[in-house]
Amino acid sequence: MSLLSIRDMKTQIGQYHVLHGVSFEVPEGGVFILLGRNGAGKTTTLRSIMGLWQPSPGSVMFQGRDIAGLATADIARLGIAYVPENMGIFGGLTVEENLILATAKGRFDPARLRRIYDLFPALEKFWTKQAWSLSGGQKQMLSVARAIVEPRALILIDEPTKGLAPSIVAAMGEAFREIAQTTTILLVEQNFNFAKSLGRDMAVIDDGRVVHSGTMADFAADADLQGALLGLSA
Amino acid sequence: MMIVVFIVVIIGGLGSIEGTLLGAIIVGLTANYVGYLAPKLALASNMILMMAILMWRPSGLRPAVK
Amino acid sequence: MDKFGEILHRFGGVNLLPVALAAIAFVLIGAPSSWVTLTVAGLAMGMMVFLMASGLSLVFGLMDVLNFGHSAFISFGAFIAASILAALGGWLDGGVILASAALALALVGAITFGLAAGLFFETVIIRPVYRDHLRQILITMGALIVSEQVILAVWGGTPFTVPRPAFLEGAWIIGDVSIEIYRLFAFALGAVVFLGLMVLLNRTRIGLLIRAGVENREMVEALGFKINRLFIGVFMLGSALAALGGAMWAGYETLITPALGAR
Amino acid sequence: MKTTGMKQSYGTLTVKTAMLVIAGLLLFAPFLFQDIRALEVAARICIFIVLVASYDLLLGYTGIVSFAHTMFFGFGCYGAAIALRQMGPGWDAVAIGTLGGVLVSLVVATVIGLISLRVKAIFFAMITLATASVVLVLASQLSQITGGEDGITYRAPDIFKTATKLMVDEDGKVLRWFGVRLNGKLAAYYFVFTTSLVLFLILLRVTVSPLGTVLKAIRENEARAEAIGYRVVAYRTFVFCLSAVMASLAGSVYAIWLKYTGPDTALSFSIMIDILLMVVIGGMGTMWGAVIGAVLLVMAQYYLRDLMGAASEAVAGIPLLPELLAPDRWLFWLGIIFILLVYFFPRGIAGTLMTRGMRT
Repeated sequence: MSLLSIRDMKTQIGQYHVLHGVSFEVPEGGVFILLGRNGAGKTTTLRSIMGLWQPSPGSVMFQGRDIAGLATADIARLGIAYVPENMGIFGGLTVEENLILATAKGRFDPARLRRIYDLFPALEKFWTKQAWSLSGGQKQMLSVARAIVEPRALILIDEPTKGLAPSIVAAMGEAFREIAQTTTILLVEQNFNFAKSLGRDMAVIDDGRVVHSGTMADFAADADLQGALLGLSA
Repeated sequence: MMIVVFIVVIIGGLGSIEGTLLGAIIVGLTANYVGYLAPKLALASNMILMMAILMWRPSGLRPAVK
Repeated sequence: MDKFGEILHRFGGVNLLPVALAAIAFVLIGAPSSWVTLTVAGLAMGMMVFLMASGLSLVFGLMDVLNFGHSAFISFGAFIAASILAALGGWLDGGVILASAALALALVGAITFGLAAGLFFETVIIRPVYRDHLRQILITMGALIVSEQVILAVWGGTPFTVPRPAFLEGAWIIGDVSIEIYRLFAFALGAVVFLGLMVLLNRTRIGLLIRAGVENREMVEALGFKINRLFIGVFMLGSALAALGGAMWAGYETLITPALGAR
Repeated sequence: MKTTGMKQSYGTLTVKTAMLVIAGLLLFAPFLFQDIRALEVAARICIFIVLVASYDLLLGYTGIVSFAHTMFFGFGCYGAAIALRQMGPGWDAVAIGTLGGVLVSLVVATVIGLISLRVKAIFFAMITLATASVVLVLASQLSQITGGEDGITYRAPDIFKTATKLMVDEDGKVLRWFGVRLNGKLAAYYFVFTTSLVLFLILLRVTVSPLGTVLKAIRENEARAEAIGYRVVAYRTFVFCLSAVMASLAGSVYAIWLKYTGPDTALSFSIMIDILLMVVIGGMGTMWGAVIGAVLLVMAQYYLRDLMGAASEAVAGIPLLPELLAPDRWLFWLGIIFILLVYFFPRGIAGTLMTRGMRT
């Protein structure tokens, strides 16, 4: 059974129809990649799952339960974490405060904290610094760390590698691989090479519709398809 | 009081409690000092204060991080 | 210049403005006793204005809602506290304990009203127009018009004399400096509220949520917190503070008119 | 007002018919309603139509909330008043006073606009509110110039004197047309009517010009308009200045008509609230709404009070209700109507009517 199953999700922002019926299935475990051109509707898809935009008809089944129409907070409480494109960290709060806010009870689970320290040593180093003073990569780490500070079933991550140095992108990839062993990740990515190395299953979204879905292995092998769907020349 | 409250909030920087306190104290002191030194100017003083501070810091003295 | 700025920053930066102001005034005024009196008066007034303004600022910061009806809470607070004090007039001369009780009742009355009115305002007036600044300004302005008319209808247009507890009357005379006791009381109350707010914001989980919400509402929601409940709470707190500020202001002015809020 | 080619909804037709009726009534007001009070109401309506229309240019067309509109109106009033007081009743005084008012308005509007129109709408509203209240205080404090709380009385140019005879019959008495004396009062009314009409037409012209389109684009989506290449701040400042000048001109005309200027007639915050109510009740973003709002509210101001007085006496036994129905509490009810309109009919009377019948 899939962990998340989206059927015919349509989202309207103001007077613009952004999603015209998105359907795909995210199986349990591993990294699921959502690809697509700029403005195709990837971010809107994630925001709609999260309830930040309200999708009208269609259904979003999460662990066999329709979550379309629920409040964002309730969706989060069901075990979905969100790492938005702009990272959404609270600049005026310290690293510690950012993380403790993400815990359910206001206390850290020592084992999870240990794991975060291991994955992102920089966060331990800047533990009491205000988050606005971190570098872009560190902010991204904080944002991801916030998503794993509590056990979750699914993490939605929106373009985590945008504007990051290659070495940090590599580290981020390692972290995602580690996280994906216990938690499903739905990753929106523009960086195809990065996505290719991580994903098991994938879908391509274009102009508010899913135009292709399948396994990453098949897609990576089919250069013509990539060219047609993503506009990649190679 | 509405005008005074608005001026305080504007010069303090919207959204921050420390800013509001700072703005309130500045306005309170100015009102009393000017009221003593140049009573005619007392009411305009708040306005002048606000204009001056906005020229210097357009979003107030201590706005909340946004 | 940079170095100067750095030094200034180390000693508190803009926080030094009131000190600078006081220093300039000291030179201009010349007479130390008048200066002390004026400074105390200024600080007391500042603290009362702080009470009235803090709610407005907090609500704006968290909710991006500017409540033009905020001054209605101030006016109501003033009139409710004044009415309670007037009704308990006999207590005010009956010793410190009874007078304190009357004062406490008046302030609690104002605060209670502020909480209730805040709840009503948030859910009925503001909730339907979140994120629509134009309509927000219009609606809250309309609410202000209606509130002022209600005050006029209930308390009439004539000035209302506010009785004060005996122990807050008069002034301390130290040398040739005289300090009104009510001003000290107002300053102390304001300082306590400020410290309370600082503790709430910086030391509690609710405060953490508020500070996070000021920055990014959506992300607070995405972390699993219902920001609407937080909004209501903060709005009620802000209204209550405004009403408390109004109540203190009524005691300070001792003669209040319904035009108090609008000026 | 062209009807050729375009199919008009019956709602729009209703509004436009109402416009014609109002224009007709105002044009023939001195002949239709032959008492002083009615003429007073008609002149006030004319002035407020301009004032409200110029405010609508800000609020409805551009989405700027300013609380300083009465301030500009007041500059115009006081400009004309002070000039007429100092220089005696003459057209030179009127010209200088009006020009002075316009200049002050222009300067103040530019300063406020440039300082604060780049910040959030809310900030701007607060700053205009603060500025306006300070000007109000200044006006009552500088009593040598402004007459303080008492205001200034002065004489208007001779042609507007009630004693002036525009036309005389054989006996040397003032001529009557349809029972109306052709005296200076009539001339004054038509002066108000004509200037108001001209100012209103200018405003109308602005809203249908390319500028009006740009303003709407900015209101709908500021970031987008900026991206397309419109200099949003410049446009806003320009509109703010334009509406300030219009308000100032309306003020000068009003000052000439009233022959009295004081804080209550020119600057008080209640005028600001009246304007706001008129724009929203009439309908934001349409010039017709300004007309409807001004007519309804000025009429209400003069005639609703009598009605409420009667209602208040009728419910004398019930607690609180008589207080709320007292003639002085009419703002209470208007405030409630205002809130309900903003919730349920944000387009106001004109806007709501005009969208009616669109879908048929």
